Amino acid sequence: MFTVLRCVIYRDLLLATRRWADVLTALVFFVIVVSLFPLGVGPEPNLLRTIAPGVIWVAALLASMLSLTRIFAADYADGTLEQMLLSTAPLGMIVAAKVIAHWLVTGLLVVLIAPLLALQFDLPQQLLATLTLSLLLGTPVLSMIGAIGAALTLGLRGGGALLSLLVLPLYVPVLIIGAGAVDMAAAGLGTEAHFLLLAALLVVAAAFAPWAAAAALRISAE
Amino acid sequence: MFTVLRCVIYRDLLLATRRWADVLTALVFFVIVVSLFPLGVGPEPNLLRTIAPGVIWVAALLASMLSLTRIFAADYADGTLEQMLLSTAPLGMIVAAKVIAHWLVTGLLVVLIAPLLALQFDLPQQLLATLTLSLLLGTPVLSMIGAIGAALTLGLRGGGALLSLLVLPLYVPVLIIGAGAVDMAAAGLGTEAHFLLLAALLVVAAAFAPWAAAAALRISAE
Amino acid sequence: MRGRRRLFGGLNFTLRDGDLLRVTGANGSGKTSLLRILCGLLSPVCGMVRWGGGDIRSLREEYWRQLLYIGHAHAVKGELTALENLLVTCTLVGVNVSRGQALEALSRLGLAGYEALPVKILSRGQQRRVALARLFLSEKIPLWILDEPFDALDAGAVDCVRLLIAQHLSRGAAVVLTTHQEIRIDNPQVQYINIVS
Amino acid sequence: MRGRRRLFGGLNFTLRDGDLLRVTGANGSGKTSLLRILCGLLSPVCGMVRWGGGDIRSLREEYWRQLLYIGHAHAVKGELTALENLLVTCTLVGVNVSRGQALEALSRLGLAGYEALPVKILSRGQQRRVALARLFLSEKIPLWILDEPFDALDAGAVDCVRLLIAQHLSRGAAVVLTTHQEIRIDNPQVQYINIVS
Amino acid sequence: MMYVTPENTATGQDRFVDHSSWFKYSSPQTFFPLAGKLVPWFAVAALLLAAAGLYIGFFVAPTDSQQGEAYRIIFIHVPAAWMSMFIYVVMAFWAGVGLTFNTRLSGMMASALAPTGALFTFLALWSGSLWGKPTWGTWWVWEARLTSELILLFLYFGFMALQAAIDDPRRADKAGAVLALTGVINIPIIYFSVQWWNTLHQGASVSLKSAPTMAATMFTGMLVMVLALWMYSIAASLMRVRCIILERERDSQWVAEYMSSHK
Amino acid sequence: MKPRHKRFAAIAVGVAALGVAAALVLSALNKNLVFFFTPSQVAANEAPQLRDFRIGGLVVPGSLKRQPDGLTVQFIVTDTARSIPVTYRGTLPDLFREGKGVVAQGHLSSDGVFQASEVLAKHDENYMPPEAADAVKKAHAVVQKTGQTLVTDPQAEAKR
Ligand code: HEM
Ligand SMILES: Nc1ncnc2c1ncn2[C@@H]1O[C@H](COP(=O)(O)OP(=O)(O)OP(=O)(O)O)[C@@H](O)[C@H]1O
Ligand SMILES: Nc1ncnc2c1ncn2[C@@H]1O[C@H](COP(=O)(O)OP(=O)(O)OP(=O)(O)O)[C@@H](O)[C@H]1O
Ligand SMILES: [Mg+2]
Ligand SMILES: [Mg+2]
Repeated sequence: MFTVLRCVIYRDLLLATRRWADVLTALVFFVIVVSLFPLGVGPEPNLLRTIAPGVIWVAALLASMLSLTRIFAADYADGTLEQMLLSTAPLGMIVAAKVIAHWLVTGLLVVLIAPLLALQFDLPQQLLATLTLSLLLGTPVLSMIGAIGAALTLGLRGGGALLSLLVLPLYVPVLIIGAGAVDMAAAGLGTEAHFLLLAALLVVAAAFAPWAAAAALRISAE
Repeated sequence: MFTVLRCVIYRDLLLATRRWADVLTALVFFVIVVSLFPLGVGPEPNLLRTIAPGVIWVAALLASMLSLTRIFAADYADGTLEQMLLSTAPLGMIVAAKVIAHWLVTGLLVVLIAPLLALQFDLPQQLLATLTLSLLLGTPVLSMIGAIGAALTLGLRGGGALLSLLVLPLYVPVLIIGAGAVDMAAAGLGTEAHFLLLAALLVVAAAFAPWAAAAALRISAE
Repeated sequence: MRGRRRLFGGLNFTLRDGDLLRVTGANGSGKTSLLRILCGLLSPVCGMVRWGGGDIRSLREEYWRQLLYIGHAHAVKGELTALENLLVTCTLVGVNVSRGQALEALSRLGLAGYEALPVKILSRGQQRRVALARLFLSEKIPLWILDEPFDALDAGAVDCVRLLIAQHLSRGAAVVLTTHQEIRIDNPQVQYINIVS
Repeated sequence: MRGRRRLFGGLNFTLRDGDLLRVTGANGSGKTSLLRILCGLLSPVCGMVRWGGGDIRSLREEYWRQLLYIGHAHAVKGELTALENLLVTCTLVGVNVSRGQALEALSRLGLAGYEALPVKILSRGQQRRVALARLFLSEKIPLWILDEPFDALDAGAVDCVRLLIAQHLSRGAAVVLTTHQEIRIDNPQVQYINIVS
Repeated sequence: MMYVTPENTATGQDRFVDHSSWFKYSSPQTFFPLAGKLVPWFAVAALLLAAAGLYIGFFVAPTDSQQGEAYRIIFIHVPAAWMSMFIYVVMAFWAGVGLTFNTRLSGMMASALAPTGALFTFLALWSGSLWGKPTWGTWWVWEARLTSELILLFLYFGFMALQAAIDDPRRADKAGAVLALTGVINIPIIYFSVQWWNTLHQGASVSLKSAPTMAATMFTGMLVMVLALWMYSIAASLMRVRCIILERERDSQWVAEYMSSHK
Repeated sequence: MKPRHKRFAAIAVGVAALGVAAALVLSALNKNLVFFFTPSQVAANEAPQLRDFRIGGLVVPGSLKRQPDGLTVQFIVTDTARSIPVTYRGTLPDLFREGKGVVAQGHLSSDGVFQASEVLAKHDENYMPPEAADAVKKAHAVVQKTGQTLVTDPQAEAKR
């Protein structure tokens, strides 16, 4: 069972190295969104500092949502998904493996690069840790939720819009709590409450999302 | 020759109605990006009013870029592109038709909905016209530039990242001029200079971009 | 039942060890749909599929352990090499194979020298061969379900796969397949289902 | 020449009106590549393709007006109906057809009743038929290049397409095709090219 | 050995049909006429209760000491808000039943409930912000209660859009069920938000543990309106489920007979 | 593993996850996760220093003063323990009353006065006719009562 988990993670990472440009898409997108804002909004430092956590979190959310749209698409098109459905390992496990691999090549990179981009907004040093930690807890939740949406809209042409409609309501709390944590820190206040809530979301998502997505996949692949 | 032009526009619009969800993706994406900002940045009205033109222009740019990634992809995958290459009509014409159809179902909708979203940011009435006009002139330019990028990166797995890198340098001037026009109007200054520049960009793009994209397609399809 | 049309009904058959079932029918008659129902990928509107006494919908993993399915879309990734494809797909469905076995299987299907190439630059027939190489590694699996296995193969490869199926049948396994080509498979226990729409 | 491997060289042939050229060869020998070169979709590393005296690379639209190519990927959109697909593709390549003609073509390939369904829910063979219906509307085009036209078709459809090709040849047009199946096409002027890799 | 049979011997849809009279109504064919008989009763009850509730609310109930007349929106707002949450729970329940027992009718019930739920969610949001302007001084703030209720609206929209996007009704039901069950997590968040966080929205006036902190006539008016909306919801969803049944079973014998007898 | 064991394990994992999540949420609720801050919190330096925030409390009866320009108002907000003076320029919501709840957004200037940019009224969950309200007023000290229900102390809430 865990052989399959390892095999799927390995395979997806391998594919990611072969299609490195595809992997970079999410990251490049994230960098672009964040960097365009100073251009669009104007260079006033105070303004930029205030909107920085919001902009970075929104960009991370968008990057996650966009890259997730296609998490099962390739496997569906070439028939690999059918083989996964017929695997002897539980489908939830396979889905979890795919989500983990996906997060490693997109979410993690976003989390790592976020502090660098934040510097561009002149965000004070001590907030960088808070920002990174909030993203580190939040982005896996986004990946899990997104996987359910992607599974539900699989094969529906232009599932993209539908996917957004389905997952956004569930994304919004993560965004509010995550960006809120940084705002609190910027105001010099404690952030434990926010982090505890993010952790709670992570636990619930990790325990249930793979199974929900697995159920959705069986339905979509009919 | 114009039969082919009409036929391609008709076909792409027809496909758009069949995959209406796909069309909505760009629009929904635009709405989402714009609407998430108040959530991420916080609800302070003055702040929101200042960042509104920047946010809306950046969102329009992203929506255009994302939907363009796939402008030739489906035709490439199912062999229609080969037939286009073998068509008796000039390829540049066909490309122009595809770009026009694409702009009608994404760019135009974005332009139409932008004033509504701007209200959410409490943008003063008189700026709405400036914003809409700047988008109306700017988004077709974005579509044209994007088409060249999409043609160049066609078939390269994960052309997405590459595409972004290729087209962004060309997008940035449009963004700066477009958002700048609204900023000028907000400051109570004249905006003719900005609009003239946008119009100039549009003329150049319309004259040359389809042929550049056509040449790129012949190379990518080998 | 696909959409609002009833494709077939009243099918009733039993497949014993060593049986070959050939599903025939015109384009669009529902062969692929039937095969997917037999796998449990599609749920029939009414009727049921039983395997060794249990309903396959409750057996699930139990049943899939004893099943190999290769469809029109054959689960081959263009970016991976032929060897990687084979190893990964086998592990994924729960069959353990070694590198050596996999290389052997590829070369028996005439892909020696192509193992380390990304599959996307192979020709269509070669890609199909990569998918079919799984058959060499699935000798222990008692039920094979193959949707148009000979599609896009040249005459040599068709022969090779044909022999392999005959061998598998003689080992006492069951095989279900569809094909539009007239390819003889030597086997005493053949059943035919012809779907007429 | 694909990648670093030389597939074939020293080919030299002339196709006259009414000629049928069958390209054969094992999987991966380069048939598809050759056909794409003949169309001008791929440029050969050395050598050239001439049509009626001119190099096809300078003739371009002139040449394509006289050419019909149907490849592995057959330019059929899943979201459009069979009829829309046919009409649009014909207009796109520059052939004017009326609705009636298109309907007629579809029904001659056994798709009567399926014209208004989105193609994505059709079976694989039915999708292939939608693509091939173009042949019925291209009787005036003097050169057909077909890559595995019989792929996924059932016996009835194969017959129908076979006859159509024979007719076209007898009208004095030229046809180039590849296929792994042994399908006889009655024609006096057959040329074979066997690519050995 | 593999056996393929055309009958559902042990399991399958509608497996309860012959076994128990109670489950008889889980078959669309038997449920259809029953629903038809029930609809008028619920519709009439809804009308009467709504008339009574509005009368009490606008003519009998006294003015509020703090808010004056503006508080009367309560007779719309609170019942709508309660129904919006309750209908979601019921919808998720039916969806879950459909997913586990593979009964067709449950999925139809779920899809029949969604539009009513969305309507009430919208009504709660709309009446709430209408009420917010005179009382709080703003139409909208991003606080926990309001945001989570807005999310509920989008969950309803998502459910309906997903079902609309899938052509095969069986698949649509199942996919919708997964989404509905995922979204249930939002309901306790809406309900307890005013306790968990200090919000601008007021706390509970009515709870099971203590007496309502509002005058008796006001409370009665509210309860009557709640009952009216219950009746309305039942009538509306039964009517909608009848349409769905007709639509989905339009190829079957009994629908053909029904249609020809109701020309 | 038999299917029964598998199902049992799955349920156990699910329940455990819910438990952990509930524990995390509950401990989060003991921390400050707020729409507004009370004057006591502000006094204890728990409110943001550098940026805008909201304060909530009761308007001290008799503290409301209007400036001659007719738009600027000053009043004092209290949670019965601490109070903060507030100035605001703009129209007040209809339900703004002395002795009633209020939520104001703005920042604390260096002289300890809260400069509000927006003022919202927050009322309690009691609905009663005016006569009844009078009766209650006679019976209780109103400030005491509304103060309790209005300015909710998160810790007390969590225990409830
Ligand atoms: C857009 C704004 C609003 C939304 C989305 C909203 C939402 C809700 C919801 C979901 C409930 C039901 C939950 C429960 O019973 O605890 C509710 C109850 C209630 N709301 Fe609102 N509300 C809004 C504005 C208002 C306003 C402005 C007022 C009064 C000034 C108000 C007064 C009440 C009352 C009295 C209840 C009943 C509480 C109870 O007794 O349990 N709401 N609201
Ligand atoms: N999702 C769907 N919705 C509605 N009808 C469908 C769907 N999928 C397939 N069909 C219909 O079911 C019929 C049978 O399709 P199937 O793919 O099983 O045929 P087949 O016998 O495998 O044909 P072929 O030989 O062409 O592969 C076709 O007519 C097709 O139109
Ligand atoms: N882009 C490419 N780069 C490198 N090599 C390629 C590329 N495309 C094809 N090839 C190689 O060219 C050879 C010929 O491919 P082609 O598709 O022409 O074969 P084919 O004769 O049509 O085979 P089949 O019968 O399987 O369709 C194959 O061995 C393939 O590996
Ligand atoms: Mg088939
Ligand atoms: Mg080929």
